[in-house]
Amino acid sequence: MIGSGMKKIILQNEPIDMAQMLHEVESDSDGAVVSFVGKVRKNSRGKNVLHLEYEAYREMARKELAKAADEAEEKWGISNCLVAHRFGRIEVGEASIIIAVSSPHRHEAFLAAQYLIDTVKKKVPIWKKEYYSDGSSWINDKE
Amino acid sequence: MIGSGMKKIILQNEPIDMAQMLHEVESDSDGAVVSFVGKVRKNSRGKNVLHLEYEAYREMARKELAKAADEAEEKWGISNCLVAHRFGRIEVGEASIIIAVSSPHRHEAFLAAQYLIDTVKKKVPIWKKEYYSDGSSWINDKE
Amino acid sequence: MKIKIKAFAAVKEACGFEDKELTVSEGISVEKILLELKKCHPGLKEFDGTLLFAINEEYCDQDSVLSDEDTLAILPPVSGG
Amino acid sequence: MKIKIKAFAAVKEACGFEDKELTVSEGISVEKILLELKKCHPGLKEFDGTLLFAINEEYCDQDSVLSDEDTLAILPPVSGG
Repeated sequence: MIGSGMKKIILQNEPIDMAQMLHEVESDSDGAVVSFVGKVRKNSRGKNVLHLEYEAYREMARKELAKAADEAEEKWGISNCLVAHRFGRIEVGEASIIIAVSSPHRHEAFLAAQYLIDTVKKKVPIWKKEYYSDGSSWINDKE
Repeated sequence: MIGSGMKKIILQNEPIDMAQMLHEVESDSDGAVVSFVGKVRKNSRGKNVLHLEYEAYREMARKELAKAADEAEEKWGISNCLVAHRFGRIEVGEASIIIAVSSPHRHEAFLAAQYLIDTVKKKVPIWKKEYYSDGSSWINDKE
Repeated sequence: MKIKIKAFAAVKEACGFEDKELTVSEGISVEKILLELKKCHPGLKEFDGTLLFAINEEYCDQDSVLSDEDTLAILPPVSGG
Repeated sequence: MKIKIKAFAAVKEACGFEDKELTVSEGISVEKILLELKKCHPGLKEFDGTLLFAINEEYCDQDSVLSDEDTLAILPPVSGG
């Protein structure tokens, strides 16, 4: 990774500790922290979701996320950023992804956070399987 | 306030509990939670900030924030939103404001969160005084 | 008629009051009240062109007219967030 | 030369393998390998036109050529986040 800011990529099986994640990107010279939390919804495509499973090509996902973080720093001069994605089984209401970005001013932090989640949805090799009462299905359409 | 979502406005002297705030906007039918945290920076306009003090026209600030929340719901169909602003003395590194928005999809949550913080900066009757080693100053320019 | 005036932040400090009651003539405008206030509180002049006003907690403009028991708030440019 | 193939998610289930080693001729392209794989794993056909590929953890296209010891990953459209 390039630049002087902290950039942290976390891929883990365990639940994500939101307060901890936000704490990690803090610095006294930053006035803005923008975060995005993606959570498992109980409804998807008209079906009742029981739980999800995420699979990741972990080494490559880590590389792609690190590239996206570098790009966000280059484009918007953000200070610190963190992307944490869970894999394995995740229950309805739990967070699958957390993105947190700190920056001296808010506009850059908003843009960078949006860029990071958009990149995850488009380019990072992670897949979601939804489990319903009557089966399961890999999701491969765009939202 | 209008609509069916939860909209909560908090004006308080005490430190803001971020985890609690995020928890408040959660719902099982929302896939996205976007939050903005505004924090006291140690540097401002080339000066070394020791601490801040916020003053609010509280009754009116509450009304203006409630209007902004209603507008955000109308414009983007967000589910829940919360704005918490501290007043009184706030130290460097502490949060002065937290905005949290939940929505079925992420795009609307990002737009609504940005709208809310932009509105706070433009229209909500709250004022910031910066304290330095050699004096203090009410801030009245735009970022 | 009687009205209340509220001053905030830098305006409060420049004027030296936070709350004030005034007896004014019916149908008086915000602008007129401001002119009166400047006589006793010359510090207000430094805010010319930047002030915001609210009657009963709703933004209004300088031409707005007050009624009995109204509260007029005089607000410097906001800087919350 | 020898290469490794990795399959993920829906592709893994359709192919019935996660990791596979193949002996292939030098300079073989991704497209050519895919044609070979479809013979033994006809389930792959349902992904025609939607698959993504990576060589050694970097995205590549169908024309890309593999070297000895390379790892080719076959990826269905991503759905993380």
